Amino acid sequence: MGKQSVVPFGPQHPVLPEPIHLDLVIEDEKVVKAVPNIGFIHRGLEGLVEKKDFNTMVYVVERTCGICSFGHGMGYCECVEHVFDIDIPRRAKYIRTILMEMSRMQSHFLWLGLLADAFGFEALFYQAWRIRERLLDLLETITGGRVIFSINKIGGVMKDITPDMQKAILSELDTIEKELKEIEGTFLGDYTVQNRLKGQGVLTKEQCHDLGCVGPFARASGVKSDMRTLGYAAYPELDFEPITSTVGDSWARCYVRLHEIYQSIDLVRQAIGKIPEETDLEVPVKGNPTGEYLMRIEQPRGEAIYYVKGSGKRNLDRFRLRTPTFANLAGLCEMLKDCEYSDVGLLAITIDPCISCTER
Amino acid sequence: MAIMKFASVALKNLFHKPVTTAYPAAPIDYPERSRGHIEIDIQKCISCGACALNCPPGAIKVDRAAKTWTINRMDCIQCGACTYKCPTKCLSIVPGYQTPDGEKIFDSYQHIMTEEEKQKAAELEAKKKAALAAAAAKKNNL
Amino acid sequence: MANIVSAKNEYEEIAVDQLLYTAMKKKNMGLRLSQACVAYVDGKFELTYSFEDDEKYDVTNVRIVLPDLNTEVPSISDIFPCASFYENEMHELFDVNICLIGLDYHDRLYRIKKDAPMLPEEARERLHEERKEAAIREKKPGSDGGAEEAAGPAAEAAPLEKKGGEA
Amino acid sequence: MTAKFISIMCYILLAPFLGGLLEGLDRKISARMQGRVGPPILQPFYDLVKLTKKQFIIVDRSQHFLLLSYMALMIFTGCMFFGGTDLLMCFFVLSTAAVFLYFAAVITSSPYTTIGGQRELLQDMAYEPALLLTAVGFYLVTGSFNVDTIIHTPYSLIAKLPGFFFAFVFILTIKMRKSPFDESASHHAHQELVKGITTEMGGRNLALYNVTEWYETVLMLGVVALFIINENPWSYLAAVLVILLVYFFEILVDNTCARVKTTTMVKMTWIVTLLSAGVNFLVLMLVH
Amino acid sequence: MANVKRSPWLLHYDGSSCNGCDIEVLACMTPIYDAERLGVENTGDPMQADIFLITGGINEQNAPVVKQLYDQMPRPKVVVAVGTCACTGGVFKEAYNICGGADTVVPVDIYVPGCAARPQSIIDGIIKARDLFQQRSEEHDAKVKAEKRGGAAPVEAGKPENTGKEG
Amino acid sequence: MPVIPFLIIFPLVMAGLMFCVRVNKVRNAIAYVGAVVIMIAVGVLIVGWAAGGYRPIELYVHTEIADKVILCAELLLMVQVTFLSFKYKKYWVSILSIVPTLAIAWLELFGPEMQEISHIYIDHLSILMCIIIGVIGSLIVVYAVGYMHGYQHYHTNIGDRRYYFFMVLFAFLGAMFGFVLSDSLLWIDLFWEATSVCSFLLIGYTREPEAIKNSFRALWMNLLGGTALAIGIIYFALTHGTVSLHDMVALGAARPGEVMIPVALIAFAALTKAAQLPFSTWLLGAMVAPTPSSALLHSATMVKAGIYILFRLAPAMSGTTTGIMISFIGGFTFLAASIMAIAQSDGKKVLAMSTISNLGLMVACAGVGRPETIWAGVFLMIFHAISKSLLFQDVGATENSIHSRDIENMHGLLYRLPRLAIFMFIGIAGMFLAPFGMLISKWAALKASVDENNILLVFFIVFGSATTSFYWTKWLGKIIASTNEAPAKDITKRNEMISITIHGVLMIALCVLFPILSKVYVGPLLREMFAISEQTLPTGTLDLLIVLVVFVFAVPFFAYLYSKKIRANKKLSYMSGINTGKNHAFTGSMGQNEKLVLSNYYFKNICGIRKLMLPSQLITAAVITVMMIFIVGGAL
Ligand code: SF4
Ligand code: SF4
Ligand code: SF4
Ligand code: SF4
Ligand code: SF4
Ligand code: SF4
Ligand code: SF4
Ligand code: SF4
Repeated sequence: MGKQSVVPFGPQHPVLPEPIHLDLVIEDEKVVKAVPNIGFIHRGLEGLVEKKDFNTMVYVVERTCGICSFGHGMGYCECVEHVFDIDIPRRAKYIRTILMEMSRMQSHFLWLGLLADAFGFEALFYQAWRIRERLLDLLETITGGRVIFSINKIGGVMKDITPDMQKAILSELDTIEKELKEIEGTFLGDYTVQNRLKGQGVLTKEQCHDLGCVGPFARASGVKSDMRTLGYAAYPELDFEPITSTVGDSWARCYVRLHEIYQSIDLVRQAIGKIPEETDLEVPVKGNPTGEYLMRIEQPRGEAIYYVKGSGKRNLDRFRLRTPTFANLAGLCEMLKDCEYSDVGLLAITIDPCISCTER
Repeated sequence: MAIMKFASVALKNLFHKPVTTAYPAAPIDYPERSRGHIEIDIQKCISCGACALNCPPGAIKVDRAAKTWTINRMDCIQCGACTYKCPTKCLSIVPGYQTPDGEKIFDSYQHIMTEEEKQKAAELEAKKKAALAAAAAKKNNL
Repeated sequence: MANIVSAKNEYEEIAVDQLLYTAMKKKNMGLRLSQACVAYVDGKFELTYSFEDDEKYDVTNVRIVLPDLNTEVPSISDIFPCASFYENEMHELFDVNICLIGLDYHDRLYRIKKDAPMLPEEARERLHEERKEAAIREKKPGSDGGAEEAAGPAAEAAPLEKKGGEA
Repeated sequence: MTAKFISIMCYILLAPFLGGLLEGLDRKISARMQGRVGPPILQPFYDLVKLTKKQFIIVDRSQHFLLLSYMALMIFTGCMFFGGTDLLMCFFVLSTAAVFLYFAAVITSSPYTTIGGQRELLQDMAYEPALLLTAVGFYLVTGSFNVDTIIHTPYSLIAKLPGFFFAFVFILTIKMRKSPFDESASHHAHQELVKGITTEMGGRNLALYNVTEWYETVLMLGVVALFIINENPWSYLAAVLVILLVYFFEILVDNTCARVKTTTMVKMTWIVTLLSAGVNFLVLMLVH
Repeated sequence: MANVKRSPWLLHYDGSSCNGCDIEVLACMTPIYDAERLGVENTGDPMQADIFLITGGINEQNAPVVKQLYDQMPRPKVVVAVGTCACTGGVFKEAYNICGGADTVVPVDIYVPGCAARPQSIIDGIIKARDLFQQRSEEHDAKVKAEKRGGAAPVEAGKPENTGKEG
Repeated sequence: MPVIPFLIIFPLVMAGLMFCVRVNKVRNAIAYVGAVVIMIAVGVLIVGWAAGGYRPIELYVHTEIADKVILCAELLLMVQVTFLSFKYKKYWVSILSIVPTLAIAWLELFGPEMQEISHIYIDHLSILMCIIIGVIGSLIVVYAVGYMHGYQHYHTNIGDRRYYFFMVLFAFLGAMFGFVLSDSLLWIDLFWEATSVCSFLLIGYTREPEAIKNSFRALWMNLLGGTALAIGIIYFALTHGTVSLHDMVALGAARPGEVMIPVALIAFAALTKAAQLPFSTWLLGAMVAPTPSSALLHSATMVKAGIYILFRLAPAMSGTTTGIMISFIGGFTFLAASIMAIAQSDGKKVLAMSTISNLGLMVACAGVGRPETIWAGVFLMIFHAISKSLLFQDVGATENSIHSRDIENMHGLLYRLPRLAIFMFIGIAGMFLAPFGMLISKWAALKASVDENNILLVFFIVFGSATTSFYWTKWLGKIIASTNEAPAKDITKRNEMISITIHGVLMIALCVLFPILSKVYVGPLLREMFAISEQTLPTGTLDLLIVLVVFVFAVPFFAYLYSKKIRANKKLSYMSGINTGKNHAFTGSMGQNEKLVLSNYYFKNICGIRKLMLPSQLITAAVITVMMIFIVGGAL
């Protein structure tokens, strides 16, 4: 046994913009033990149902997180809509789908950037975020917000995507695709990048399954599970196939997410091609929710679970949000065993940690 | 050779104009729907309080008696909930953010009553009084 | 067209002592634990464990309604390691009496000052009441040889009481 | 003698300006490579002024004197170099200066500086062979370690020492704390070590450190010039050009590489040193 | 040359935010907004920072962290609360684990509202903060000079200084 | 010069006394006196030699009686070794003693008539060795008196045989004096075997199974060398009819081909004694013995015997295949041992590895055999002797006080045991920091090996010097790191401290006076050895060095004074914002106070002894075998 150091990692740490803390025991550069600690962002969002009615909760739930804010709003709305057992207009479904996929893209670009930052590649980080700004501009044009869209409501959506906007989206997507192609090679093929990604933090399919991992993280290990297959929103009418890899290392995670961007581009194009000409964007909702439902949707980081229980009051009895990162924490702990110190931040990034929704 | 794959992009960037926007030297180009801040057409406001009730962070205070409508600019989350809930549609969310400041900014708007409104209010008041008086009388009778 | 599945989303009610067995069964069926949560409904704790099939997307929600607020719930973290986080959360937010969690943060996962913040005030009082009674009950059989059994929960309850005092 | 004196004085007085200016240029060019406008060229000096005006904070009192010693030794090394003395000796003293930096890092007993310090040592270990070999290379062709003798050759030594030159430029990446090998401090993109060895340095301590880095940069670029300069006065111009080219190359590398791991760094630098300097050495031996 | 405002270095800490504001803070550094034009550097190290950007509200667990980071920064320093959460607690202010905005633990100098605060808004905030920084630096200089003239013995506080507005 | 036999015999007498006196106090007093007398005797020797004008002196041509005594002693040693190897059932070890001894005895009694030679030879080199042995060896004896007292006090499981320990110590010194003063190879052979046996006895002092195992390893390796030496001597005697070392070297320098085989064999023997790969393990194993014996083995005696003989042979090896072999082995050992030292956290093991490594450099210098390299080698030897002795004693004393000699446990030693830490610092700095001894020696070695076009050696040196700085620097860093731990109780005895202090002062003096020493002493030594007259180091470099020394001392000193005056505000150290307040703990994941622990890097899995020792032993063994075959084949 060598000589061990016990050092903290986080909560304030420049590699991970969000506070997460690890007690690390390291030997030379090798991590022998890592105990995670969360709770620096725990706000008690689920508890807010006591104070906000189920409609206002949409605004709160959206603010679970500033990255897949749209997905959270949508997931919550769909879940409550299930409790009410209402069907929203098709156009609204398409709008949700388009925005969802655009959110996914911006989230994946964001992740690519953070990954680059974690392995010390500043220029690449900036490049990824630069492309991401294009998506944010589009999103702001559609919804009026760069980060929080506030477009979902129970029963539908509040704003339309006009034909002009659709055109703008399509033309921007072409540029984005082109620019992504330019940096794809660096992410997947550059020697120094491969040095940091290949073979790092390998998890097998079985491990992922046992640890309950979800999303691109699990798909990179060969778990072919993508909640979009469940067919909420307009996904039943679109054509896609979950992207997986069997390698299970950090490189595979990068590969899967990168290709999901292409997939999302494709899905948005399909959706814009098929969007029905309707004028109704929402259906009226009357009364208060009664009953319970457990809704699963595919967020950029994987399966998110919304569980709602109401008993006819304005305020829900219980709102529960299980986010993808929460499910992936166990996977992170597993990866951190026997990794190198320089990989701690990197491996944490590869699960695409979103601590803010994990802790709510 | 798989090293320095990024060089082509880096060199391209080097010899092209940077993408950096000129802000703060140049103004921001907001899209039409941009949710910046809440504006109120205070004269249309009837001090019903629906906005305050539905504001998720509770940034709005409505004083029915004084007919004021106050917003804590540092507390508003630009969600737009108030604009949907306002019965008279006197609230609107428009581009342009609240500039940062050293203090929390409360913007207060005073509804100036028109003659008509004054009259109405007086009538209302009178009615109320009458109702009260009636109730009191009833009580006394019992 | 995408290969859309129509997945099942079912509920299955069991008693608390069947939990470990059920979890084991689900594990053997190749399911993964996708979430676990607790709700406080009608004065009772309602635990929901969701198990999910990665291929068929079916989800089974195992529901347990605890008879008492202080009923002891076994941890399934030995069967599903990732359950630790959920259980810690249930314990910290609702003060559900879960014992022997694999990675036990002892009420310090989120380090919330308020004890069991998601629990309504009245329930919290009731829980403490029950706990006190349980502690007294456990002390008595201690003299006739049940001491060993009692040691577990008593030890478990001790830090809680201290914390309650703080709050 | 006076010429020597002048060049030493020039180094002491001008090197920080030159170093700072180069850093400013570096930041500008890097920014442009990233598609940004970037800070003003004089930014490093603004930073320096700011740092000196801040409150003096310390975690451990001794850190300051160790940093001062680090700087003094670095300047001394530079003076030795620009005074035309023994190159190998210069490098030895340089390594002593590096030891003081290490001390300044570990004396605080704080987690990130200590790990940073360990990595700094690894870096020293990685680049030292190439550094010493550079001196050996010069000795091999000129028969002297003296900078004076080395610059008074009839031709540019790079012609005979391309392998040594390559090895030196390779490790320059470490010395200038550039991307693939920026292990112990975080000059650019964020680091798992926060700021590594400089984590506990704030205000004037950091200013000291920065200025010392500038001295070091100029010294290192001086070594690059040694490969070029010969009796022909025009060679000085060529040296400046080559320096700028090397500097640009380092910036490009910095902006096109991920930070590799420490062990990879040691492996890569040693292998490159062994191969390029070794082959060059062998060829020279055979030719002699 | 006495312009310290040309070089405001940031320390960014994410309190209980939703990420939205953090990401926007990061976006400020990226090519489109490029705060480095103003000499900004995102240091991540309190010892080297001049401006403390806090996003998100304060909860039980991060309050001491924020305070410690603030204390570790050398004077003169400026605190900027970015986003509605950091200003007032925002939409979460009623949640059980939120104590309020950043000003509950450290003295906030500049409030940057917005949910999420726009990059431009954050840049505005930084510009305001660096002006304040300049002003404080001058005050600091004057104080140091006065102390020097007073010939006070070298002071070395045994324990870290207390929180408090610069004065 | 009667002082010469006195120097050899007096320690032996002392050894006898030590063995007889069983009262600790009395024996300690005698030991002190003995140590002082030895130092005085060395002084007398120097004065005598100086009076003769610093010229080489040849003495004792007719020594029939002494020869007989020597022969008897040799046989006695053989008997003892045989006895011990049978006692511990390592029968085969005795063969390595019996065969060469009998062969030498045959040569002496029945061999051909030899030329008349002087048996004692004094020159700069042997005087230098005498100073090292006399001063450092005696100081170690002084230190040992105090140390062994504590040692026996704490290690109650180890039988108190201090009389035996001191006996061996003194005997060792005697043997060493004999070794460095003799010129007759037959005498040298005896003293050689004597040092082997003495070290064997010292290592086995505790009589624990591991100690016995290690002592036998030391014994057989050294006896193997002794066998090679004996064969070399016999071969030389038979072919040239003389047993004078000087004749051999002179011959070798003039016509290397003629004495190729004996020189190679003796050099090989020196490799074993100097603990070069593949024979390094005996020195590592020697650590099981109490600290004074390590100090003695590593600094003043034993390994220095190997180096000494190599220096002597240097002119004969220069440019020959033997020289190449020796420089390769030395250079390789320098690099390999310094890499292995990185993985050690036990202070004594680091010292041991660094000894091997430094000896490697000296051996390489000797192998190259040019004036510059010998210059470098001699300085290396001086610095190494002092600093190693200092460090071993210091680590031993530190271990007594903090009950650990692990470097990790020396965190913040400067604040916990200031006295010892400062001396430790001096010792380590002397080992590698510019401009102290090691670096300037490296400078010269590098220059010479480039001149020789010895490309491998150049690479060994540059890489080895990088790895050397690594392990020393991280140790130094540990000592000075700030700590919250309370000061330890310094239980170092006065006599231990005296010895350590003298060493420290010597070390500093040496650093400062080093350029002067180079001019007035080592220069003549080289001239004597190589019959040349030039100054090896360019004067410019030496002058620069003086400036440098002053600078390196002055800068931190003034910086320190200056920094004392600054006003500064103390902050907590940065721990991601969760420092619990005193810089020694942070808030852990479970909300507990987690103690901060900081360790150096060791890379046990990359450069551990277990990983590297066997491969490097195989490589060196292969090289030695091939080269020896080449040499012998070429000469025959
Ligand atoms: S997964 Fe992350 S990005 Fe998505 S909502 Fe959660 S916190 Fe936000
Ligand atoms: S926009 Fe939202 S937060 Fe702002 S005042 Fe209206 S309801 Fe309140
Ligand atoms: S909801 Fe509209 S009318 Fe009513 S108080 Fe608010 S602003 Fe006035
Ligand atoms: S202000 Fe809004 S966007 Fe910013 S952290 Fe708070 S909730 Fe998120
Ligand atoms: S550590 Fe000290 S006390 Fe303990 S057994 Fe060893 S010698 Fe004896
Ligand atoms: S080096 Fe290893 S085998 Fe040798 S004595 Fe030490 S522990 Fe024992
Ligand atoms: S101190 Fe040395 S000899 Fe004693 S037990 Fe430890 S390793 Fe063995
Ligand atoms: S220091 Fe070592 S030898 Fe001395 S008592 Fe302690 S353990 Fe034993």
